[in-house]
Amino acid sequence: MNAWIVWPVVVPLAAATLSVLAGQRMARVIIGSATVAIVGALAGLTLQVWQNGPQRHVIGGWEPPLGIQLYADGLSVVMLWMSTVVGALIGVYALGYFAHDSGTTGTAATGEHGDNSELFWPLWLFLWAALHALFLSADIFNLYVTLELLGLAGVALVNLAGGQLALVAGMRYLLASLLGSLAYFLGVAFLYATCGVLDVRMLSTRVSAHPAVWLAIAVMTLGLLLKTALFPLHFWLPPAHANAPAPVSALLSALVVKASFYLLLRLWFQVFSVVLPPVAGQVLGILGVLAILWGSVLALRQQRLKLLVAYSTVAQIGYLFVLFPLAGGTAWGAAAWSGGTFHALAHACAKAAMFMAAGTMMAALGHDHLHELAGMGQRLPLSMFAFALAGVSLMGLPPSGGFVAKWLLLDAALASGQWWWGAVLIVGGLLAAGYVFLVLRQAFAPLPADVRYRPVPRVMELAALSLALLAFLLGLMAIPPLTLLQIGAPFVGGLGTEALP
Amino acid sequence: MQGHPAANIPLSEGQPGGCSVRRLLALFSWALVLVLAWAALSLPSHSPGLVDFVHAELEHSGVVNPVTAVLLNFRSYDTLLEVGVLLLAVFGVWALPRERVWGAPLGAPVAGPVLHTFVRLLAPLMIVVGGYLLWIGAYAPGGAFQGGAVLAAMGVLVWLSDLAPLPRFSRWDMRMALLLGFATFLAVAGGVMVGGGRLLEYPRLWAGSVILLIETALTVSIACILILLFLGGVGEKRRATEGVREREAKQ
Amino acid sequence: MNAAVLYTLMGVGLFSIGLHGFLAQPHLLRKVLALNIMGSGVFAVLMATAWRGPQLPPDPVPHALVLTGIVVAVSATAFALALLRRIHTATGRASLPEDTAA
Amino acid sequence: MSWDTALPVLVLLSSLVPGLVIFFLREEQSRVRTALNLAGAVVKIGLVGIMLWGVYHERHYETRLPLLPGLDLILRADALAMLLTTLSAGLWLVTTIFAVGYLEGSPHRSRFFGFFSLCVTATMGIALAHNLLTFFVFYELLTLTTYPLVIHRGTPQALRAGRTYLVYTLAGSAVLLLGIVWLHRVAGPFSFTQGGALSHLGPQSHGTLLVIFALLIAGVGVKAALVPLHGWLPVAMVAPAPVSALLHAVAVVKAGAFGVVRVVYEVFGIRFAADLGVTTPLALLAALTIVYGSLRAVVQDDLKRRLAYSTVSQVSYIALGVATPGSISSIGGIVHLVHQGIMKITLFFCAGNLAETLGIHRVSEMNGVGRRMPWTMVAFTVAALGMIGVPPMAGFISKWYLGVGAVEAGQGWIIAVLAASSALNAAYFLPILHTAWFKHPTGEWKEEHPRGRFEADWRLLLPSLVTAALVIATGLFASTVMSPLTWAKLIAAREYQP
Repeated sequence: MNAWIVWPVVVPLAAATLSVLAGQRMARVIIGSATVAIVGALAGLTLQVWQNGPQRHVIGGWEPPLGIQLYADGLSVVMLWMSTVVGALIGVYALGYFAHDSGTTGTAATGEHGDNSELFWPLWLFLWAALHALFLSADIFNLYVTLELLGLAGVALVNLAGGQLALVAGMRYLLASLLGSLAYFLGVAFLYATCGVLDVRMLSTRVSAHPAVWLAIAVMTLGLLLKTALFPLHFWLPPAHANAPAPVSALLSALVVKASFYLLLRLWFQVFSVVLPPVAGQVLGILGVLAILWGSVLALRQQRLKLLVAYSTVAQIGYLFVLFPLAGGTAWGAAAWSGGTFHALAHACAKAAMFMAAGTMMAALGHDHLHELAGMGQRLPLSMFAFALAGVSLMGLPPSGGFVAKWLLLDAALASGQWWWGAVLIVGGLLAAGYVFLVLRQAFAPLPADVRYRPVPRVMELAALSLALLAFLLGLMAIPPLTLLQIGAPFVGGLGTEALP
Repeated sequence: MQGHPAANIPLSEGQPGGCSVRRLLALFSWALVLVLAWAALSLPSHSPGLVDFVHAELEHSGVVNPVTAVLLNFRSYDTLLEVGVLLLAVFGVWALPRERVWGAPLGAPVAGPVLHTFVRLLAPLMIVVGGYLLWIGAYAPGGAFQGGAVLAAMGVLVWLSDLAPLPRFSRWDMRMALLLGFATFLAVAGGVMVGGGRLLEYPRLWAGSVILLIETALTVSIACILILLFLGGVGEKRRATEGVREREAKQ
Repeated sequence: MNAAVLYTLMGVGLFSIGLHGFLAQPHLLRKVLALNIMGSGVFAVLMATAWRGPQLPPDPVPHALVLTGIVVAVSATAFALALLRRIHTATGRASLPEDTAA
Repeated sequence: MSWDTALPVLVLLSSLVPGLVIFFLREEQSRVRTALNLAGAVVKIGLVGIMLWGVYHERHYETRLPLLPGLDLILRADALAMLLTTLSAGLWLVTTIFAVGYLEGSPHRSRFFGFFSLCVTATMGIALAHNLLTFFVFYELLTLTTYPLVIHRGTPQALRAGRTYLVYTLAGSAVLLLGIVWLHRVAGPFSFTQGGALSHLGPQSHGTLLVIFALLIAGVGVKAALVPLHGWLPVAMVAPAPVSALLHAVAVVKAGAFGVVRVVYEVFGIRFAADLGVTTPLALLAALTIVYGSLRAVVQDDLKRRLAYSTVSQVSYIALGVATPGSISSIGGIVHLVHQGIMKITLFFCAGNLAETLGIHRVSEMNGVGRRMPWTMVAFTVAALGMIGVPPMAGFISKWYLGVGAVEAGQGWIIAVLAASSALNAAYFLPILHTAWFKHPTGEWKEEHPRGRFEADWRLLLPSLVTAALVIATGLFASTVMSPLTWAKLIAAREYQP
């Protein structure tokens, strides 16, 4: 059996189907074994990519352009690991979260949670499958279907919270998501009309400087930017991420926005690279800068913990787009490429941990008002610690994954002579420190005597802590993922800090 | 309809933006039309397309209708995920907070002897039409979705005219019906790999039969899904605790 | 100017009308409908690519893509409508707060 | 992994592991906590002792871990590293004893001692770091682990101080990071090298190197409290006394000063730096800091604030010595790294002792305290005299070498700065001594703790006496084999090798 590549998609889909049919206890067993199976398949795939380079799987035996093929290079594998590890730990967290939740529904403090929390599991599995399908697909129409799968799963998960805020946020998210998909779809139609193929590899050889191609690039990019919530198209993100149940917030902020970013990377650097003028990358970079500044400043002004974390996502997405203006040159392209994608990875771990820790505090207190979190360091030391470690990665301090990403991007910025991008990275790190410590200082404030506090399942705290530790220590194990990222990357060699001539 | 507030959502709600905003928007839309039209006019008059590839392999696809060949063989992976989207919509509707009011006797006021007789005559016919559409898909336009849609329409019609109660999808067998299509499709997709094949690589000789099997299962499931989507999550999935909570809510 | 170009132009026209409606109309139902109009526009553009001249058979691939697209649109629309009903029940309104305020 | 590669890691682990375990201890498990702390400190001293012996006999202890493509995390015990590791390891033990006594019965001790150990781990990492990347990693860890110590009390005042501390240190490290990445772009990956690693770069990159030097010095200058980057240090005085002792003598300020040494000697190299023309501005900045800190210290009534401004002033002796060309100045600067640590920690121990035993926080409250707490005040007197530069205390040695070095370098103005500074030192220390010994007590002290067998709790008294004895010993036995002065001479000689 050497087709490891298909199982990360097939297994969660099968598990989702079975878990709807099975009883609650059986469903747990199914989901657990599915997770193990996915990890195993991914390990197999990683080994294949590591040893033999990018892997292809021609579905149905129909070679492109007629059929669809799956494609996995280093970037796909890193993204798959990201979604598998983060997704699995969010699943562990959700076990505790929904158990705690269902034990206490009806109390006014938790807010109006929906009564359909067992639906979290199939939806989560569908989301997982959609992510994996997206990371592996090499067909632009198939990617459209995975985008829709992802968007619907995301919105459905937000609505699990059930309250009025969540419903409205879910609708806004749904509309934005559908609009983004349709724009992408229009691009697909134009590309098919011009090039006559849907396969990514074949497209890359057929695109030319043609009005229809430019239009396709424009609408696809805009659609994906909307889905990635890059400033100024981020309006839907904070309410949706802040009002969803905590495990869902973690899934959306950590993984879902990365999917459309990934797709954008693929399209820009592997399909459209020949026809894109450099100024296009600069535009995305500027939007990224604005996102960093705007998101950070708004995060500093929030009164609610989860909104603060959500605005932090808006800011952190900005970092991803600093990649685009920097990945132009050959000497530093590899550093920018690795830095940007590594940032996606580090942010996924850190942000998921942060939302999970925030959710734990919210579950314990019944609210997430920032100024009433005083003394949480004594009540929930593990969660506060997880929040702090994740915060270190967001600030880009060593030895976290965020630091490695910042180093590489900074390196690329200086190497390309565009030092101003580096300055923004540094300012962004300081702003991140501002809003992270806004929360952390509450940990040391004296504990008020009259606060109602409900114990939370330990598993929630531990899941968040594991992810936070992963984010914190990612910098110490950066070499394997960075090496993997080079496999099949558009920029070969040149990664490192060799001197300029 | 029962006077429920949600039953009549006034369409006039909300104020469209200010005058200048509207003007700007109109300007933007016209600009968009022009840009899109420019790109559209620049398209090659004969797009290259994949028609030759399809016809070259059509005889191995197991069906005669090229569209069905694309949908269920050449690009069957798309269709697999598309059925996933359908299911996901159902789960998404279920995940919404439950609506209590849109009760079962919705159809009662409009039901009458003429309607009853008409539906009684129509229902079997629709089942036949649905089956026909499913079968003809291999040769001509048609297929699982079309068949399933007709069956779903029949179900809705029967329910609206109050001839039969809604099926309860909390029941295990109804859930099976709901998931049958996706499960079959997925099982085939993975099952063909056991012998060392690739995902969704049907055995050449059996391709036609396999496609028919998948489409049959899909027809049943799509009918269920469409009925559920029509209902929008009403009358489904009551849990034991719910009655208690409703009483609490009333107090 | 052939039939395909006409279809394409109609498609982009529908797309633009839909987008205008989506942005201009605060009512959520109208927004959902506008998205469907946009979708129809894309379908039309895609259908036009299937045209290969009066004698030749059409390209079946765009047909299949459009069928898939329709199913996706149906699912999304059904879900959006259900969500819309819940919002109306919960808030008594059928528009997003920011649009109502404007 | 052989013993030689494991040793630097073990030195770190000897405080990291106890620190992490302590976090999970319950508040009332104070015996286990103390045992862990002391065991860690003793093991660390043992390991550092072995390392010291080995380095003296030219053995190489080095650990590498690939961190970034082409860049390793390197821990290596070289002569300069041993100076700071020995100082930190030794002072950690006494500070731990002091902190156990000082914090007895107060809340959140597990949290405190956990971060306390992590803080020492970070300092050890800074000492052993063998390239800028490694240095930066531990430099940042130090920031993160000291923040909880600064705001330990959780009062609004402490939280404000913590914010100031973070604003300064994080901004500093951002600048430092920019400098480091840029330098790697210009020069490629390199390790700390005696005599500098950049002299091969041609004149076309000298402009860039000037900017990078400014960035690096600004980055480490925040922690070294160079004027005008010193604003956080007096504010951070709200922290408990052991933390202040740690901040001023062992960890934060010392890390900054150590960074200055590394950057000038082992990144740029003193000769190359002098060629670039950056040493004179640095020396001027250091001189300014010395005078400014002393002037501010004179007018402070709060004892800990006065000591804090004294630190601002005294630490810059190190920068001054480093920035003055000539091996004798270097010896003075490097040896002051150790001497300042011992003297300042003694002073802070005594200040904490006074505060904890009698509730004295201001100089004006110290009338006649020498009679009530003679041992404490003897220790304080020794350290204060050392700071002024009275022979044969440690401070005299530093100032002597700095002065002779200035003459050697032909920089007469440095003599003037040293003289002025010594006069100011006297101006803010001698009144304290006078008040304590010769004035009559104004009234009964409010006794915070019942009078023990000694004038104060022995855990508070012993550390200050030990360090005071060290102040005399390092001065008296400066020319013996293992004295800080001998090490400083060794380092300076290698730096100035032709």
